[in-house]
Amino acid sequence: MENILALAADNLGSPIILSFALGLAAAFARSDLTVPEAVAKGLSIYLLFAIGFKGGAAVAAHGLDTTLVLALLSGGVLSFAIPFIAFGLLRVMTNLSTLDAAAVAGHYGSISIVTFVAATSVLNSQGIASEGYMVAVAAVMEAPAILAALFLVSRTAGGGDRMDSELWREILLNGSIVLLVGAFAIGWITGEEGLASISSFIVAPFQGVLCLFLLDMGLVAGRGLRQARGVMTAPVFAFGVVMPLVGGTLGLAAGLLLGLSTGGVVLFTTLAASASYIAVPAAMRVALPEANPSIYLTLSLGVTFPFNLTLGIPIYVAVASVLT
Amino acid sequence: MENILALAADNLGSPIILSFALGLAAAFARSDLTVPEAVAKGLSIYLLFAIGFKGGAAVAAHGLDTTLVLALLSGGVLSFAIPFIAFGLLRVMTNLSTLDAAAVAGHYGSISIVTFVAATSVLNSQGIASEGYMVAVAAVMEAPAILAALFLVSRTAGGGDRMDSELWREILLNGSIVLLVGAFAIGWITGEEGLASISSFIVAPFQGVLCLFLLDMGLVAGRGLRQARGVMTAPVFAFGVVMPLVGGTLGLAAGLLLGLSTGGVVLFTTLAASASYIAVPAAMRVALPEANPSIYLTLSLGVTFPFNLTLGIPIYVAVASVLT
Amino acid sequence: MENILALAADNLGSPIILSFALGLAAAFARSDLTVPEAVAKGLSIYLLFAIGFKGGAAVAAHGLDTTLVLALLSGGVLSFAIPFIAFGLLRVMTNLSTLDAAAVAGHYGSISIVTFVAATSVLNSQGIASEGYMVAVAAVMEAPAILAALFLVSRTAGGGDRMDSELWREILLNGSIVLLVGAFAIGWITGEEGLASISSFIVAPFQGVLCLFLLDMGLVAGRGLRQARGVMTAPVFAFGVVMPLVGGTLGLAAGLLLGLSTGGVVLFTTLAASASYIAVPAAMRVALPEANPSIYLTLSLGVTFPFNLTLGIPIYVAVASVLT
Amino acid sequence: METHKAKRVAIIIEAPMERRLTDALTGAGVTGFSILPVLGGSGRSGLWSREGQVGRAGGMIQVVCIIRPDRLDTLLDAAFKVVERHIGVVTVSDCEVLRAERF
Amino acid sequence: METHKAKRVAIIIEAPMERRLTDALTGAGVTGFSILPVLGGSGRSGLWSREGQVGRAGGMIQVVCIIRPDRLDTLLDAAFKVVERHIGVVTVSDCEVLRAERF
Amino acid sequence: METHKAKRVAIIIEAPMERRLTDALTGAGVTGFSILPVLGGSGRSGLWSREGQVGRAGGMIQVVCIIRPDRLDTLLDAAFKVVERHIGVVTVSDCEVLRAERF
Ligand SMILES: Nc1ncnc2c1ncn2[C@@H]1O[C@H](COP(=O)(O)O)[C@@H](O)[C@H]1O
Ligand SMILES: Nc1ncnc2c1ncn2[C@@H]1O[C@H](COP(=O)(O)O)[C@@H](O)[C@H]1O
Ligand SMILES: Nc1ncnc2c1ncn2[C@@H]1O[C@H](COP(=O)(O)O)[C@@H](O)[C@H]1O
Ligand code: NA
Ligand code: NA
Ligand code: NA
Repeated sequence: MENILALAADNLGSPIILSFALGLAAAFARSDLTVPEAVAKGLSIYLLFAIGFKGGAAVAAHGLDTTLVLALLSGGVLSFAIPFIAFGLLRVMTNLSTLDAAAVAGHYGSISIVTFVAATSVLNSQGIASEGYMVAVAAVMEAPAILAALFLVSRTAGGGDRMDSELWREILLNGSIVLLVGAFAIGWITGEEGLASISSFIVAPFQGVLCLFLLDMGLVAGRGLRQARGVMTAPVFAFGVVMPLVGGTLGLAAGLLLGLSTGGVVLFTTLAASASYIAVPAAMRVALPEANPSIYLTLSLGVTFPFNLTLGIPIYVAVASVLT
Repeated sequence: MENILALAADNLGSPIILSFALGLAAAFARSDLTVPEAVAKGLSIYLLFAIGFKGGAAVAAHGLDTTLVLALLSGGVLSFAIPFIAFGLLRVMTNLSTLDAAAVAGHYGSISIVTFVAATSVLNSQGIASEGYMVAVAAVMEAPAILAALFLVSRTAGGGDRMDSELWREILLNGSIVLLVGAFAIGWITGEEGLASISSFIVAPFQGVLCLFLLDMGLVAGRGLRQARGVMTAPVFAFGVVMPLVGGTLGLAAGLLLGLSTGGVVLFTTLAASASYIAVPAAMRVALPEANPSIYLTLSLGVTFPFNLTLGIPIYVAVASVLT
Repeated sequence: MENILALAADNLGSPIILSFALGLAAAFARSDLTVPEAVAKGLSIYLLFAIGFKGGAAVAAHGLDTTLVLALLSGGVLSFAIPFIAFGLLRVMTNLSTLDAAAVAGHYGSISIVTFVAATSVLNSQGIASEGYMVAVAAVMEAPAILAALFLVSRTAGGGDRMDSELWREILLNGSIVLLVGAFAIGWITGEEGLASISSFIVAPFQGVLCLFLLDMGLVAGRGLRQARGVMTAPVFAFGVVMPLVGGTLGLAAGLLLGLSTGGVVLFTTLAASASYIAVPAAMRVALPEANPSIYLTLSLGVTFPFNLTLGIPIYVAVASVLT
Repeated sequence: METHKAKRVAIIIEAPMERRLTDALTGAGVTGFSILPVLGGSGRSGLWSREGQVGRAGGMIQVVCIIRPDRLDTLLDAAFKVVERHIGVVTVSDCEVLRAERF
Repeated sequence: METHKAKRVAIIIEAPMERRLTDALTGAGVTGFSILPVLGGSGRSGLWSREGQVGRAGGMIQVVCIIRPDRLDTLLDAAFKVVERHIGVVTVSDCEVLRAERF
Repeated sequence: METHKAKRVAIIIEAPMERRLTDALTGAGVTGFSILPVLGGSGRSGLWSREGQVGRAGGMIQVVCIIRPDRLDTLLDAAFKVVERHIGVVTVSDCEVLRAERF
């Protein structure tokens, strides 16, 4: 417990979290501070490229774990299974419509890559190692949740033609997945030599870039929260804090069963606990346009993301440290 | 005197100033070289974040001066007082209308953060230390001048309803101030440890980023000068060179009275000598739309900014070195 | 021959080339991965500034070669001469109209600065030195080819009024040339001291930035190739591979005659072998709007650029190493 | 200067639907369209702004299509199928064009 | 396809006035609007271009508002109060909309 | 609110031609225009998108010009000279303006 508090305090006082808090505060105060869309997208391209590349280079350096395939499989299964649990919880805890509940549920099966990045940066600062291929697990977990959400809708709300092959292609080949997996492959192929040649670009300034990116995330999350005051009832809000703990527990269990390293377990927990706010919302606007975007965007970006960033990750680190 | 010349020569031959000159030259030659707006804004977010953070970290490292509060107060007073002097000078030197004169005057009470950044970078290269909290003084000096300008107008040109609470909020919470002060706070809280974790982002590449930013400033200033040939009469032009020396003298006096370090006096002088071209123009477009933006933008960005950058700062450094 | 293969293999496995391949693959798979236009332009401003500055600093460090003027002259002559050869080849090999052939020919006389940058980065990794002023040669080679193309048209397709003084100004003062030459001058003036002050911005992260830029180039080239399937007949395609070898041979000869260093010969060869896809297309849209942009853009960006990047440069390095 | 009557159809729609809409337009025989950015807006589903977005999901774009008047109905039918369940605005106005042979 | 008469009001105004204008529109009962970027332009106050700006002060944006014809006057009155002392252009044109229930 | 009849001319043209067009318009006595970005589009010369460009050559922009009806012909003649050999679209529509003294 002390451990958790110390870690949480440490985490809360890091430039990364404080930058996020600054963004939140600026948005609540209705400052006109904004990060241009193109710059935000540039930063996220940088982060995806760097995190993918470093994961691949780590795999090249430490060799392939025999559990890699099992980890990928478990990731896919978790991503598909979690929405069903989330959907059940939402129907019990809140009075969201079936459609809205299914859309929200889909977000929680999928993952937030920035939460993943923040977790790796906490691991780094604590000197805890992790499996490089967790990046690939993250990529695998992006999409199955969307399928689960559409399945939930077709079962309960009728209409099974919401998914076409075009949408499949869009989901599986969305920019983030392609960049993450591609950079992972490049890192793997070029290995330590490749990493050395570009490390003053993707390693040294990484933490600083993450600060600016989280400043922007804070701005976006804060504006979302301010505008969504109407739809965010207390039970819905509560779901955004409870669900990451539920999902995280499943991820923790999976990580332990797979025999991952402490860092690997933390990352698996974090992935399962995090909720998507890029890939899934876009898919939902195409396939479930009737679902209210304010609800799912605010929940995943305005509630669960900050929760994981501030309290969740330290908890996951502390628990995993005890259990591995 | 020799000292000044040597410093000025050194300064004029630095990559930063030459980048600015390149931008100016490209604009005069009507090259289509442009820095996209989003990139320019991204660079300025970087500069504000870095300068604020480093200021805060310096305060954390060297402790709080007892003069901090007095410096903040003097900054506020100077920012409010300078427009009255500028207004008087303008009425004597030029034949600008009351409205235009008041609008211009407001710009000179406020500050240019890039001029401030350029001064810190000259101080660094000369190994002259300064108080970290001067960043906070800069933030305090942004807004009072706007109030002074509106007061000048309401007194002389009638109509006191130009300022509403909404505009106040916009001015005090404008993005630059929030980011600068917020980064300052983050730097202060996280201290040297925080700085170490992101210094390869905000310290190492700083000078280089400043070059690109000044390249863009040169382009913008040059285009402004080219388009404003009509309105820029000789006396108006002269004001743009005389006023920074007048304002700078006041800043110098204040810095000396406060007993700041040599670097601190230089920065105070620079702040008082510089003129705003971001916060104040935006406020003026809302509150004094009848004032001609070509005049105040060209004066502050096209005349005073280059003057301070090339000759002003070396003068301020030389004078402060002699007097402290 | 072994040498070439080893170099080619090395080159093909570098993060830079793999990033380009990732972009190509993403575009072929119709992923929605894109680099925002503003970010791409920001990256190219960075690359031009860095490469120009480093070239100038190298000249300051190693002194001026007596062959500088001859190299500049030869560059200009080659740039003007190559389009005539390209035009002849096109008339023989393909059935493009006179207009399209002239437009394409113009691109091959001019140069691709990113190919040049990629070649310098291969030279660096092989520890091969080159003349810093080759950057200036690159700048000189941008424009004469456009004149040659318009001459070819006016001779064969009538209408000599396609070129006005305004277009001349636009071509000679286009952003890339101004930035490249300007940064070269700044690097020259500020020398090693200037380079030291910003090297953690323009040297250390250079390779990494180049990766992201080539990722974007891959995306653009891939999308172009996909859309241009119709116009790209086999002979046209073949021209895109044969022409760089022809042009490169001329560049090689010139470099050898001038007595350049091995690296200098490689760069001269690369410049002559590369085709423009920024300056010349823009000029062609103004002066030869009837020529089909899909043909020349796809050829230079979709065929010749990847060819040089992957196979061309290693070949040029190997041949130049043998012959110098 | 001789001008010809035409219709200008402007459709504001969510960015993820862009390709579906333009495919439908092309399918309905439309020979050209332009896509314009939208920075932000407000409607029944609340305020939004492009700078407050992490992903593409929340943004909107505008598709503008100049067509011969007799093609209007085919176009609107095709567009409506895509827009139907989605938020967005479809407007039609009269205009004149130069170089009518292009449409 | 059934369409309904509507008015399209387009207001080009300086960026710092954006919120004041949209607040005024909302106050006048407008149910929706879209904000479009403007890259540059020229008028009585000279040429300007978005890429030649350090701050937001110099840029302009375009607010487009589709409304029912009977609401036009209320809207114009509200808009005029904001635009009055400022530079900028207000145009109104006729158009037709699908899904009139949305306006 | 009193409005006045005007014409709205919108010209979509390649970005490298922007200055030539606006110079021609200014030469024809036009007192103001605005330049709007175009993100992408499709026409006889195929699909294009701003994000898939390395240089400026491939992109297009839209020049919008509000003028008094009696100036239309002069403007169209001037614009046509620039647009003639180039790809692009020219449309004219009726509109009403506030503050007619500005045009
Ligand atoms: N009356 C309108 N005029 C202009 N744009 C509108 C209007 N109504 C809606 N929009 C645009 O369409 C988007 C979605 O509208 P809605 O479906 O009403 O939420 C808004 O965010 C606006 O960008
Ligand atoms: N006649 C016009 N047509 C289109 N846009 C205009 C027109 N006049 C002015 N504008 C736009 O409004 C801005 C301010 O105009 P002005 O108030 O005349 O300086 C210009 O920079 C243009 O972007
Ligand atoms: N019918 C149309 N409606 C709207 N925009 C068009 C139309 N036709 C062409 N365009 C625009 O003009 C560009 C060039 O058209 P084109 O000359 O037909 O290739 C296209 O890429 C579109 O952006
Ligand atoms: Na999850
Ligand atoms: Na000042
Ligand atoms: Na060439």
